[in-house]
Amino acid sequence: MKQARTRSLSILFQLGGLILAFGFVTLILLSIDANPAEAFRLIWQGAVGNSTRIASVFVVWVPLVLVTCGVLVTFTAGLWNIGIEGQITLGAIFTTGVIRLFLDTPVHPVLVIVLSILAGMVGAAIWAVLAGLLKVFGGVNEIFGGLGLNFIATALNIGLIFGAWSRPGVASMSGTEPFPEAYWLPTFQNFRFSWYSIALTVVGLVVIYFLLQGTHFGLRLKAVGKGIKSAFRLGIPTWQHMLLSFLICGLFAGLAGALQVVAVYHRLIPAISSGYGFMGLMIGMLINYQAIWVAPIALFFAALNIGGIQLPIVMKLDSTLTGVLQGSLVLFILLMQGVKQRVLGNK
Amino acid sequence: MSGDIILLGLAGVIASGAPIVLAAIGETLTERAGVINLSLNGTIILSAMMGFWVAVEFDSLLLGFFAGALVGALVAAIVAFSSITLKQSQVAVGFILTITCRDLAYFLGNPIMGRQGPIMFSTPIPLLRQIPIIGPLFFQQSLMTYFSMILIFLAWFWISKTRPGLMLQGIGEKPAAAFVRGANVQAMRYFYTILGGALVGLAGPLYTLSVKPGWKGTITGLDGIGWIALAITIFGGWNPIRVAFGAYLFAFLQWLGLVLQSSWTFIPSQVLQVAPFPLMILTLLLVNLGNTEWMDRLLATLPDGVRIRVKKLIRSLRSQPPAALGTPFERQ
Amino acid sequence: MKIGFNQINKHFGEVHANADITLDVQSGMIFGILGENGAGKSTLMKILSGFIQPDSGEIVLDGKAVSIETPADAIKFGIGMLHQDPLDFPPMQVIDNFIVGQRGGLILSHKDVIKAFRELQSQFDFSLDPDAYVDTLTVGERQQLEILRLLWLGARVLILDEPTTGISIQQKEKLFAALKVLAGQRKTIIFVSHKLEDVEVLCDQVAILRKGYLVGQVDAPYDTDQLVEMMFGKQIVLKELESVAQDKVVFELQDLYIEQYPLAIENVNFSLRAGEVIGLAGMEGSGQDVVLRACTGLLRPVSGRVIVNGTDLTGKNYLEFMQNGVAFLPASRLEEGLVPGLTLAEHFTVTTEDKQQLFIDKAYFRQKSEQMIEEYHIIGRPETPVESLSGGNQQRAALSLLKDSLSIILLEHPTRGLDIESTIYMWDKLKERCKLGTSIFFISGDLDEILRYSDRILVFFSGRVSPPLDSATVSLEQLGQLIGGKGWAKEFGDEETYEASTNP
Amino acid sequence: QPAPEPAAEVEEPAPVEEPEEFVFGILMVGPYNDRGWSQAHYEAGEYVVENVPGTRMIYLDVVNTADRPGTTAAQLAEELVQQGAKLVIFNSDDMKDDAVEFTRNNPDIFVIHASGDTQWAEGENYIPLENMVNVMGEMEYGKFIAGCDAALHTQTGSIGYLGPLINEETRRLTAAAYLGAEYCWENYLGNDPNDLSFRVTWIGFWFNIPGFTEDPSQVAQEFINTGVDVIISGIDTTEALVEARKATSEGTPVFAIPYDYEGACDEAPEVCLGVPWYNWGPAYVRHITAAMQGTWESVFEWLPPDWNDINNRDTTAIGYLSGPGMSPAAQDWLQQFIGELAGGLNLWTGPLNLQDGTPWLAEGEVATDVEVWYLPQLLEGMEGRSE
Ligand SMILES: Nc1ncnc2c1ncn2[C@@H]1O[C@H](COP(=O)(O)OP(=O)(O)OP(=O)(O)O)[C@@H](O)[C@H]1O
Ligand SMILES: Nc1ncnc2c1ncn2[C@@H]1O[C@H](COP(=O)(O)OP(=O)(O)OP(=O)(O)O)[C@@H](O)[C@H]1O
Ligand SMILES: [Mg+2]
Ligand SMILES: [Mg+2]
Repeated sequence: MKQARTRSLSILFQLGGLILAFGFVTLILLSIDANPAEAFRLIWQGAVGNSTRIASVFVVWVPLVLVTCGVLVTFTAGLWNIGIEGQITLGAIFTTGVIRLFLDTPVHPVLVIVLSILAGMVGAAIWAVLAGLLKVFGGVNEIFGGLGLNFIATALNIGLIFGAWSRPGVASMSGTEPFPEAYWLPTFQNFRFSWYSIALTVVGLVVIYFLLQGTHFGLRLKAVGKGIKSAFRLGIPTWQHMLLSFLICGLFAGLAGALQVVAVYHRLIPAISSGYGFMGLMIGMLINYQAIWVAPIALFFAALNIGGIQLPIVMKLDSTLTGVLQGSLVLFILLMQGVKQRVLGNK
Repeated sequence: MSGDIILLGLAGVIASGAPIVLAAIGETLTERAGVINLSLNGTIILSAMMGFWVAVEFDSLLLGFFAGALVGALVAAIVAFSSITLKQSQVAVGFILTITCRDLAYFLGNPIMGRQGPIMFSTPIPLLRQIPIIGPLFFQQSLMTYFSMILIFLAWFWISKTRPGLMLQGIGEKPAAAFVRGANVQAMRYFYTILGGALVGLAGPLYTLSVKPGWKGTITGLDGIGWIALAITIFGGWNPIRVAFGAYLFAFLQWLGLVLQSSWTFIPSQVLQVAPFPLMILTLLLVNLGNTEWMDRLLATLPDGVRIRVKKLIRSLRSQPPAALGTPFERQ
Repeated sequence: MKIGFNQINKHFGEVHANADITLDVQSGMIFGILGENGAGKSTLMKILSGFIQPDSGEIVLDGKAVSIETPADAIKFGIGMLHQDPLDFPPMQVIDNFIVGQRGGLILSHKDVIKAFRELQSQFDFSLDPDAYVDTLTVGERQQLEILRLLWLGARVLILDEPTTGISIQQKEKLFAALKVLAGQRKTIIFVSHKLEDVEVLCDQVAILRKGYLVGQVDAPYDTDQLVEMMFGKQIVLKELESVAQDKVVFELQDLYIEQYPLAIENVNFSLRAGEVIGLAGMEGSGQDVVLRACTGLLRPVSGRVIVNGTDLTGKNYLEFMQNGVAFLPASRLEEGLVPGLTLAEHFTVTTEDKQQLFIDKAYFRQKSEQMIEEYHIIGRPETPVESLSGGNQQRAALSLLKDSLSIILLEHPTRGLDIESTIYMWDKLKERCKLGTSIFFISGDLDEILRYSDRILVFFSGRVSPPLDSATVSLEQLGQLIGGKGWAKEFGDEETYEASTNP
Repeated sequence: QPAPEPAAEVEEPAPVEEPEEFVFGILMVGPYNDRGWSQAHYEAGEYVVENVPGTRMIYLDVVNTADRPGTTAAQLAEELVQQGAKLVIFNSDDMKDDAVEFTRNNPDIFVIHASGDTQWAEGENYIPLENMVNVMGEMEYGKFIAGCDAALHTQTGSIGYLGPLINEETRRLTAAAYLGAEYCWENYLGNDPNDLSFRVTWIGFWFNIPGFTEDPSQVAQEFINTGVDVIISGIDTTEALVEARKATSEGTPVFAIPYDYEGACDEAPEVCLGVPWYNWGPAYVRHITAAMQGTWESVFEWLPPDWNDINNRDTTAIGYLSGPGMSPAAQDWLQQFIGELAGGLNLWTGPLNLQDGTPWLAEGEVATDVEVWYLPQLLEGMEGRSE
């Protein structure tokens, strides 16, 4: 009984957060006398208006889900893997590197794609584990280690695009020379998304769900996250688990980065991580670290991203509005959680 | 390069380091009180936009800076409320705000892009400016730069040499102990979080009204500054003097990068630009060596005399964060 | 100052920590508050000192009802409290700790304060170095610092919550002397403890709490049995314990040399027999915890060897020690023992070896944890998060998590904060294991416990370790002397002095 | 092909559209109001609407993967088509791949790729596409003039060029500024070419990204500290102008020459010598009208100024607007220089060596468009990196 009551209450509070967020954005729109209803409808239309748009939404959904899955693992281990952006980037770099390596060789493109994706995952994992090592053996807080590594990764990326891997003559923001179509992950008809990416993502989702819910490893991670000293005293090899969580997160980030290259851009671009890493962290917080919610919420965020494109075209509004909406959503939901705990008095 | 050119360059370093000093010192005060405000990056961009906007609208630098400080204080107030009162994770809230504020700035700032705004020029100090070396270096700056320099010593003095400063250290160290000594921990935390936020908020307008005047939306070139300031706070080990050193070091490396660009063609210019970050990581490593267990193992292999000395050295390097950093306080 | 508690009530969720307590304390006396764990002593004192607010009831000072919202108010009324676990700032200097919270000018001027500090502490012949950092002080010294600080703030009422835990005999004597001096100055002292002997020697009058209720008030001189009966509601009989030590050596330390700032512990030689119980005596920070941790692989010795069941585990890490049948129960349960946020069932899932396939067999572990809860009388359910267990039950849970076949169990303050019943239960369980050949190595601040339960005793004093003493042949007094650094020469015939033994 | 169904009809604004309305869309790499490159295109679009009846403009700005994560220019072009665009303008060389991809996938849509070179038969990136046109203003002339203007105003004899990232386009424009400066310094002021210092500092990108690029403000300051008193800007943002304004009002007279957009001087008129600006309007009008009347043909255009009046908004492709900072004396010299250029003066004439001293053009040899477009290095006499 009591539980049922608290559950319905907490749903109520989350609704409250939702309303507040939309209210906040509405206020902003009114303050610059734009029509909120119109704006929200446009975003909706822009996301689901037609098949192409829906396809684009899934193009964003794929990396978002992968990254979120990754950060859930580190969150469970009590780690704030803010270095995720850099890890995505490294994934993309390794993938590109491998493809470039085999570009003019007889090796079959399909094999090259597979290799490159694996390489991407490895590369990102290395970068993630680096942050882990700094944390575990250097006592460098993962937030700041990761932050530094993000900047280094981006610098490396830009350095390659404008330097070693630049196009003949024109180093340009458009990235490296696109790969021949043979090296693209085949897309569905003339849409931009590939069933292969979707499949990989779904697999990832399932793996993470069961890893965190049902396995001994997942539980040990949780123990490490909740109380590292005690976990160690109880016989859990804690630093190994922390590194493992970084490694797993890295693999997912790497996959995301790799797919950005082989399935979306078909080349390395300066902003290859597209801020998905940070967005993944946000989603992780929004869903309160429950794997079951990753897919829908990621879909919602992706929809906002794509739908937001209509704002400037039709209403001459900056698309960053959707970012504001996403952010205030997470913020208000979090705040309402706090309010709930105050009201119900349960910690 | 002749001496006075280098001097001019270094004076420029001090000027372009000023906003980072403001932000990092502000964050230092906040964290000394045991609160992490991770929203710096967003706060700076938003306050930069708002500050510029207000300054343009009312053609008043003063109002511009005031608006910036206000924005910073407001964002910090949200962090304070959600972490101190609602007991939510400070890191989480700060992170959300850092993203949201940035987008908000770009959204709201769209109409004022490229407007010409007032600029805070340098106001040399009559006599002091003549002093060789010191003069051109420190006394031909803008008012805000002077303020930033004074702030360093104010903050250091406040934290380590005054009664409230001592209590501040206590609040960040062990809130309960501060509480039984009569401190109103929550109120103090609110105060220092908001004060720190206001200082961070000053950094924004300092960019758009002086250091790199004008608002250009996403290409204003401020995205990332906040993270850098945050990194420098850690780099400085929560100690204003060291924090300031970190800020100037960063600006100096940037300057070095462009000075050496043509001469040192063998290193890509990005290297020096990104140098502060590996540097920060190294510093963090250094100050944490003392706390690591493999270090003890390594030391155990050394001969006694050496070992004692090395241990002493490492302990002197070590800088511990305020023990209660990031943890809420509640009286039962 | 005359203090009156008037119908004080305080609830913590279900727990009724203080049930309308009405009590008067005359000024200029040393007033004892006695009670088992969880009786509500600290709560009542925290209310008086403004640290927590009562649900109902009022405090009356010199006949006037006052409201004490915060410790700041309490200080204004001249009430100062020395908390059970010292509330000070370890990384700061003594003098800074002394200053924080004092009124005065904006800018710190250490010089005169230091002078005043020296004068003040000379009154009680304390000898604290104002420039020392607090984390290098012993618990006793930290108490002295707190007392000085409170007096300096003008406290006329001094509350001490279990001040005798973990301090040396000498320090205790000093403390009691100081308290008597203060009482002489018409100050009111409230002395909280569950150690009868302390109360008996010190207090003019005692109030006894049990389960939140005030059960009575007694004047000196006291009848011990009566006090015990009032505390626990019944007589406690301690049954005789016999040693079950065998001859087989299961554990050896050879010329161990450990460094742990500021201590350096040299040539520790020692061997432990199966089923034997060894107590490590000494005041906190004398090195016993260091040695204990070295025995678990949590701390690497600089030189020497640690041998478990014949296998040399020197330099191996904690987990390998565990695999070799070494178990460790740390003092701070929720920081180092149990994982807050995990349920009992989850604890058993994490700790048991069997059923280690990929996916968790939830039913199995639930059933297992129910059985354990049963066996160890843990008041809780498989799905209860450990942090919501009471202290005693947390300790039981920690104990129940230990593997069955162990060669050594190392314990830090196994019964700290446990009342006599829980203590007796703990030791029964441990002794059962001893019978099965497990040997025990434990630290305790409570000398009675050491003498009562150990076969042999190691005494520690600022990094020096005595040869093993046979607990049958040492008296409480001797032991007290030794942990205070006295009589080492006499006992062990070496001329080493305190200074010589302390390490740079 | 998904038709522009419900989306369109709801998203079309109220006024009933006359049937023959021709909608064209512009994709801009930067903000439409950046007072630089993108705004020049935006205003060209407005110019078209004014001058070609029955046209309507829709646009999308900050089209780059950093600001629109997960999108590509091609995809965004599709969005414009969904809104009814029959012709799409890509305004950045960075959109090359997407422009081509989009043009391929939408044979029924006309595409103008500004600053692209894929329709240039002689070019290195030639990809013939029926429905695509490349247009580019021959900004080299603008930079000649800018360089000349700088040379005419420098007191210290040292000019600073604030460069973006290093590539063929930026190299050749920088070189052009240098040639212009050299010419006027030598022939009008009669100075010794060795007394003119021309320094290039690249920030590494089109604008400042903390932690990755040099800070343009710092670069400008460094120029000023080291005696430069005229800064030519090659980047998207106006740091040069602003720093010049600062320095001047602090007692060190410094001038700057911004880039791209006719209004660029507004940010600090008093120190602005002038601005080489793009005027895309006329070209857009021509091609859009052609598209409407069915006379469209795929071409590559590299358009010189209208020498009769290089600032005529209806005719010229690029211009040079003098700023308030320009001195009267220099005004005359500059007119003469423009006259000479109009008269056929070509500064891409030998003898010219590349920066490392290797001969590029022999005595009297004139560079072909291809040679200029793909200039491999800076020229001898210029300080700064070529790679
Ligand atoms: N008189 C001085 N002038 C300039 N710098 C000083 C002076 N005294 C100390 N410093 C520097 O100022 C910094 C802060 O000094 P201090 O150690 O008092 O700070 P603190 O807050 O006490 O730090 P901590 O608590 O870690 O000791 C140190 O880096 C020190 O080197
Ligand atoms: N902050 C708190 N939250 C919840 N329960 C509490 C809290 N503080 C005390 N309690 C409960 O109130 C009761 C009285 O606690 P209190 O600390 O006063 O006992 P005590 O007499 O001091 O015991 P001990 O001798 O162990 O110190 C205990 O059951 C304890 O669990
Ligand atoms: Mg100090
Ligand atoms: Mg107590």
